Amino acid sequence: MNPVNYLYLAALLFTIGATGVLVRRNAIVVFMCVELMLNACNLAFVTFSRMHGNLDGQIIAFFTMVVAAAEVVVGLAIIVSLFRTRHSASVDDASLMKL
Amino acid sequence: MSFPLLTATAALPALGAVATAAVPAAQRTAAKWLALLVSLATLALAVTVLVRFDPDGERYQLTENHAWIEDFGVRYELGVDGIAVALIALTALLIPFIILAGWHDADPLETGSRRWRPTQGFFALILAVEAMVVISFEATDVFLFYIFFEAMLIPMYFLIGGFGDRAHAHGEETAATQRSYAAVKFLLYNLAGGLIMLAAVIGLYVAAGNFSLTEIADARANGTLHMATNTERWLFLGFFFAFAVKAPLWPLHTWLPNAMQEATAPVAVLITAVVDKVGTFAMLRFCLQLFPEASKWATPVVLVLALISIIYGALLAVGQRDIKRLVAYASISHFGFIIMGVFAMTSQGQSGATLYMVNHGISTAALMLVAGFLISRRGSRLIADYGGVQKVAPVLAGTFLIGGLATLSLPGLAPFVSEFLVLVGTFTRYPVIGIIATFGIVLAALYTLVLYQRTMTGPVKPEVSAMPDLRVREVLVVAPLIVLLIFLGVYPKPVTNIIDPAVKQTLSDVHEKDPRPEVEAAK
Amino acid sequence: MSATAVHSLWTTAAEPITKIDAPKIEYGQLSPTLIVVGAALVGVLIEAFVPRRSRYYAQVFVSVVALCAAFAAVVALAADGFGTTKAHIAAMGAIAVDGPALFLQGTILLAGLVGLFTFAERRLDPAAHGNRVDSFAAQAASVPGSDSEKAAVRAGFTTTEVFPLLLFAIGGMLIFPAANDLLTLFVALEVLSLPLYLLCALARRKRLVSQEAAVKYFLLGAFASAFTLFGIALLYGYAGSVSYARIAQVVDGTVTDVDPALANTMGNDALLLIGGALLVMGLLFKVGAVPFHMWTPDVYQGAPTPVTGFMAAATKVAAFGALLRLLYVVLPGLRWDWRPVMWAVAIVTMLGGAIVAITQTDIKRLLAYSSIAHSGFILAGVIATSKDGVSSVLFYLAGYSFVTIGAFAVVTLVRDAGGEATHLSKWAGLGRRSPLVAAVFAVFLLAFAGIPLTSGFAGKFAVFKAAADGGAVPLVIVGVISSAIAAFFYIRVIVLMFFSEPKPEGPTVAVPSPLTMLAIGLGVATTLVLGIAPQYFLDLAGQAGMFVR
Amino acid sequence: MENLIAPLIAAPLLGAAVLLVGGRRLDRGGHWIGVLLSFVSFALGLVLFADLLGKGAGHRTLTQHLFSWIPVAGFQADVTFRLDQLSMTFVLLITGVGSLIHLYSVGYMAHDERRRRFFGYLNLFLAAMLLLVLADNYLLLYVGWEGVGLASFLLIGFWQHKPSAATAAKKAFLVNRVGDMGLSIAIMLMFTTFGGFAFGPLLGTHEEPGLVGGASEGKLTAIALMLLLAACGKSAQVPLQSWLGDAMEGPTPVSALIHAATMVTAGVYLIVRSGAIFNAAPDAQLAVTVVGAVTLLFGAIVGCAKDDIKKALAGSTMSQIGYMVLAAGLGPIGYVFAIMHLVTHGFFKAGLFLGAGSVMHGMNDEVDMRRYGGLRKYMPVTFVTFGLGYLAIIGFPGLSGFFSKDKIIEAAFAKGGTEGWILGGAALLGAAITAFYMTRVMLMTFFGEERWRNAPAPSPAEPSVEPAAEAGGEHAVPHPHESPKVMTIPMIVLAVGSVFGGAFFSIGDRFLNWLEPVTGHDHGDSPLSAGVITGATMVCLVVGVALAWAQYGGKPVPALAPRGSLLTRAARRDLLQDDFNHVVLVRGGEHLTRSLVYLDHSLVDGVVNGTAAGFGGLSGRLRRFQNGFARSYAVSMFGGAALLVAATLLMRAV
Repeated sequence: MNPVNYLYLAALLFTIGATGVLVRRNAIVVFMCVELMLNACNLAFVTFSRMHGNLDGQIIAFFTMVVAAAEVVVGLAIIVSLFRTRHSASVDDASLMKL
Repeated sequence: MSFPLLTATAALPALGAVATAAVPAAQRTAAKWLALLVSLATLALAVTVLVRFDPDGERYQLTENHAWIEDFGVRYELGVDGIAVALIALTALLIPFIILAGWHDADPLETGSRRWRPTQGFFALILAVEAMVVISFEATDVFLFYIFFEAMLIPMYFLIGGFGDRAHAHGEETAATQRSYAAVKFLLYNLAGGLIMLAAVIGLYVAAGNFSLTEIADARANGTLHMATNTERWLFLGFFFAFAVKAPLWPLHTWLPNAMQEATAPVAVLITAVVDKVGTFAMLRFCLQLFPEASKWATPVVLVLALISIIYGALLAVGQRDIKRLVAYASISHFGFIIMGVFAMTSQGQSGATLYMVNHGISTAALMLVAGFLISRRGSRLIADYGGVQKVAPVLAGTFLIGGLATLSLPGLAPFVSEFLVLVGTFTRYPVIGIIATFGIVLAALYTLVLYQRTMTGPVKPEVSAMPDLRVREVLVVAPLIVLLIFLGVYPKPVTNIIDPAVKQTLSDVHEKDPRPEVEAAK
Repeated sequence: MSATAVHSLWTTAAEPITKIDAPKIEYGQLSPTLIVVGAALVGVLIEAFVPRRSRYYAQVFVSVVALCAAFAAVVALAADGFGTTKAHIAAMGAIAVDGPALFLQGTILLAGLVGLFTFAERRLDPAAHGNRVDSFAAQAASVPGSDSEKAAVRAGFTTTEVFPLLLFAIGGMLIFPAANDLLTLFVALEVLSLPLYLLCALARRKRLVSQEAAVKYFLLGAFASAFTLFGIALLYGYAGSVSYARIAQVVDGTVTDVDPALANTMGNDALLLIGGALLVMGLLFKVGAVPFHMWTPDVYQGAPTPVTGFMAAATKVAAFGALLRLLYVVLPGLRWDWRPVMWAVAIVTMLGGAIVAITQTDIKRLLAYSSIAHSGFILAGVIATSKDGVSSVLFYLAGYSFVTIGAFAVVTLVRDAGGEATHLSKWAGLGRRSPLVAAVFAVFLLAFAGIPLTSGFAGKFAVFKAAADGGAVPLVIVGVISSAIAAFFYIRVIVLMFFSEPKPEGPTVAVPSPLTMLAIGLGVATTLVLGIAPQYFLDLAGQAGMFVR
Repeated sequence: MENLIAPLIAAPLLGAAVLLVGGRRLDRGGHWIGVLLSFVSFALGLVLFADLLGKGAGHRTLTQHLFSWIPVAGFQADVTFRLDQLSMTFVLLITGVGSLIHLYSVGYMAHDERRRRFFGYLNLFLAAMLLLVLADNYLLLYVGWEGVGLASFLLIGFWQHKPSAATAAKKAFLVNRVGDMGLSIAIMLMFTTFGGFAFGPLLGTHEEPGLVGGASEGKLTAIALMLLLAACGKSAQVPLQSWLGDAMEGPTPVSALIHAATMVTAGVYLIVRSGAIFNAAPDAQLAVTVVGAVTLLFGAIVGCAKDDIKKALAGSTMSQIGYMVLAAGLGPIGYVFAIMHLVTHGFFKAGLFLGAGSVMHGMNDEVDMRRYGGLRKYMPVTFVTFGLGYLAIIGFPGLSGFFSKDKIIEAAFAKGGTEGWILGGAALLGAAITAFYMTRVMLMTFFGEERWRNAPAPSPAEPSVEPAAEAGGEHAVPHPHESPKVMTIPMIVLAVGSVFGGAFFSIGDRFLNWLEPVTGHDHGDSPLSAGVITGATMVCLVVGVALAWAQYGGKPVPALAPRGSLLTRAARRDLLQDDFNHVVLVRGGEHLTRSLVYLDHSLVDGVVNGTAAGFGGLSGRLRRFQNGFARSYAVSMFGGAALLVAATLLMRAV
């Protein structure tokens, strides 16, 4: 089928992820939404790679996964420490600093 | 190359400032003497400049020219024409008196930390200001001028905000807040002006490609550098705005009364007699030389504003209750005269204006410093708190009166000459404006004499009954100024001789000629 | 498109595999980055094997040596002419070695070094149970206020991991402005960001705030990088490659070997424009431009002050470097599309930063907003799209970074019982208590305000001049106005320090170790030198103004 | 010989400098320095006079060029002195009368602790006045012009502890400033019109007319009117006369010298000196005559109502100067007589004032004539001298006033036409009134019963011997006594002058021939013969005296002033002209300044503070977006990204 559709899907996924970031409170979920956005990008890469007929896109996808993994490591560490301190993973609770 | 006299004249006080600031906290008096000596040495250098300057020689003399920031097309380019020489001399002359008058103004009351050294700071700052003022008079590179025009604000700011009159009417706390308000107001007004000017400076670079006043002026003159009318006008406005704030010109004047009111008398003198002169000087040197056409285009508006300043300042002076505010508004009125003279575009007007800068410096210094002595005795700035001082302190009153008479430009005292020249110079081109401006001399008499009458005459107020007359130090401050006022009033020729050629040059830059009298002399 | 037109991967697989020639890497030219990253790895090993007592010293030693060596390498490369004549693309087109890259790398390394000094400062906090401590949490993992934390403090633990983290971040920053393809750019972005996220969370005092800062920075940062990545994807889709040169060619339409099959995706401007916008947005987030700035105040306030200082300086340098390369090498063909947009961004950034700063009451937040405003000023130079523009930005960044680190270093000195006293009211009358510190801080503030004879003025002038030359006069006017507004709050602080009476229970000024003194001293020195005699450095930046493509 | 001109001015200037800078050490004998130096300059004056007499009538002009004062491009003002018959006349008057009054003051100010300064000021005045009349160009004249203003300011306010004195001094200076404005504008006009303002080239002489001839009449009228304004200020002519009455706050010698004999006549000098300009501007001349006529009546009427002896004399001064201005306004017919009257008036008015001072001296500073009476037997010398002055001023035949005033009245009629009749009539009427009020003064002071015996405690207007004077009850009832020689001698000398001066000048037209070369002269043909006019004058004189006798000689004078008619009350208040000034100028000015002060604060300053406040508010509002919620930050980023994309696409679209 037409690979362009995969692009639409990617865009859709990306938007869903972004929306999730905006609407969800739980830090973990927010983070997952970010991951979703990254994966949407991966899909886009692979699709384009297919369309262009060169492998760059696919390789980039691998890089992205690695980066995502690294982000998970760092991100979870931070989120968990926050959770242990406040006994809540709500992003909105962490609003000591404002104005 | 020869000895860099101009650099030395500016560098000496700068170094002096550093040295003074470095004097240990304990030796206050040492710091004072050091500052005084440095200022005197600077005066000596300035006199040397005066002597070495040849009125009939090159337009810019004693020039120095070194590379500085090629990328910005900026050069370290110094040179003085007659106008600059006169003003440098004035500055160097006044600073020693300012220091001497402020001898005790910065003796610390409150105990800060051991390292808190207000006295050293005070005198160091004064010298720093002197250095910057001098070099901005010398600079013939627009950028170089701009830098010090701006940098000048910082020491002034600390002088205004950091040191005020003792025994303030409403206690030290409110005094401090009012002081810092005045200081901030001063800084923001001038900084705003300066930043607008910065835009214009950049614009000038884009238009001209370098900053050398002489080169640009020549290029303008011989047509190699052509500016679009609008460009020139915008640039002019950018420059003029900054100078008008500094001068100050109505309606940008409101920082001056606050500043002069809150600052100690010597600092007030520093502001109005020395620093503000840079503004009027710059109008004459930069606005007119760089943007002759735009200057002529703006002349009517500027003249009207100047006229408003004259009358408005005088009227407000009449309405003041605070001695220093009164003097401040009087100065605003006088700056109106100066600016009017500059933009009258006649040799009388511009010579008068330049002479006025010098004379106004001396006369305000005399009046303000005596007022300062008066205030320091009674611990109040309110006119109503005085009365009958003349009886207890005749010398103080006498000097005060002479200062006042100079302010109302009585013939025989220096300011008369300049004021009359400005009036004539304006009148020859703009009779109506000239006539209205003449009302200023009546109002000047009004506010001066009202001030004198309320403070010095009448029955002796109990609070002033024990007031001591001028001390030796104070007489040493005032007497020379008065002598100078009388001398320049009777024999201004030495100054005019220096000024005239420069003014002729400026006038030719704007392609203007003095109007001819209607009835020519037969011969 | 018809299915037949599409390449079949199997068919290619069936063909005999052509030998992939081994990539050739110019290690020498990449040495700065390699040294730093290597040292970071060594740091990790130190954490693993060196006894706790001596870790601090080992780490500091390694880091200092590494940074100095890396800087030496940069200087060597520059001296070797890689900045100018020999500038070229190294590492199979992944990394550019040219003037801007080297200049920025040098700046970043110096900033990193100075930052490192503030990291290593251990005199400010009162010694906990007899062992000196720096401004980082004893044990990041332990819950604030818990027994485990107390135990950790009692045991005199210190988080010496900060040093390798710092080095990693620097490593990322070194690549960021040099990256010559989008993938490298993205990886570098992550490499510099992730350690910073962590560093933000490691404050010794006020840990809740610190952690909150970290979370916000992390989430928003990740969010932003997702956009960046999507932008990269679209650009890849547009050009069929991620290498700058290639994309640039496609944009200019000078590309020769277009496969007709791809014609309809290739050169599809929608992809280009959207992709470019998203990519730029990611970088604008890093430099803290309005409206992507909102993380800045919170993170700056929450993070440990040394980290804030380092971040504020080095990240900005790296990010602006990358932005310059992107706009000048990849998207010059699109100038007429992105310039107006960047104009708008620059204007709102300058004004927004300046205006909001007026009413700030916390010195760190104040400086955060001021840094936003400064991003706006620098953007004005970026927009100039001329050689002057580049060099002016380089110069500005160099001057700005030292002032920033110095200013934050001063902030670390003013302390009361609760650690640093960052609320402005506490700074009242500082000038009376310790004139020297106050004076130094005043110098930094004046530099921020762009008063003549300070580096701030020279930089601002250079940038505005370039902008005006580039025809962005209105931008200059706005810049001037917002500098006036900005001046107002810098002066407010000075008034507070010098003209208001000191409070009896006011903060004390800690006497720092030579490290912090050095940091501050360097700050003052550069401020004045770049202010009074900037010519040499302007030349430097001027020579470095050429991108290789 | 012309080198003596500068010393003429320098001598008193030196005195002033020495006395004012010298300090307390000169308190004891210093005043003699002042006296000496003023006599020195009188002597110099005489020498120069002799020299001039030695020359031919046409060549009696000496000029001395000292140095170039303000050399700026086309604007050249020199310090040059010009001594011709006109200025010579003034020099002698000033130094002569001045020296006498110096002498008189030695006695009068004997007990004043600040005597040294008083003499310093007097010398300063002499110097300034001499500069005024000797200047060779208008700008230099302007210096003297304001210099005398300063001196009079200092001397009126000499007793500064009295608020009334300080106020009067300020008022005098301010009103004069208004006049000075006129002078400076006139000078500017001259500069723009003629490119200069030196007498020689501007006014020319009879032989060759100066530049004035070349200018349009409009310009000349403008200049002339400005000069007239200046004259009004200095010579207390309507509408700028209000200061003179208050000026009597000064010590009596000051009133005699400055506010009667010399300074106030400077206006007349200015007009006569500028004759060439006025001759070419008839409209301006008409204005001058009108001013003169109005003032001479105004002053006379005011003089009738005042009970304060000095104020009464001040009124008379005003009106006498009115005569002179009137004469000067008549042009060449009147110039000479204006100056002649000026000189004679200098004698008798100074004499009268000194007499008044002597009376006050004896009555421990009582000034209210209603508390005098019958003083002739207590102070005979004063009575005789004062009486002679009295006869002179009312124009008793044979005395100086008779000659000079009579000539003016003739000239007024000679103007011809209705104007002539009106002016002449005014002059005649003035003569009558003069006779009336002077007789009134005479009677109230020296005749009638001795009202001071049962007078209430005196209200010393001039506590020259304060504070001791007020202390001690023996002063409750004054015991009049003659003044010391040092005071009476000058009075006698002046009396002699006022008796014979007029005759001496008029017989053989000495004065006319002396001045004619400078001022020019032509004999207008009067519609009435000289005899008729003289007769009319005599009639007026008799009527005036008779009326006065009827009111003050016949019946006793009430010790407290009766309410009096409406006119009387108005006259006591200077015909309400002062009140007008107060309401319109003073009050109005106060309101104006106050409102401006308010405006400056609220509007001009307010705008700036307003903008500052505005930014503050904006900042506060923008801050709220920074609400601390990471997700809202994300929203702004998302929105920003969207905007960025949209904008970029848009850019491509357009």
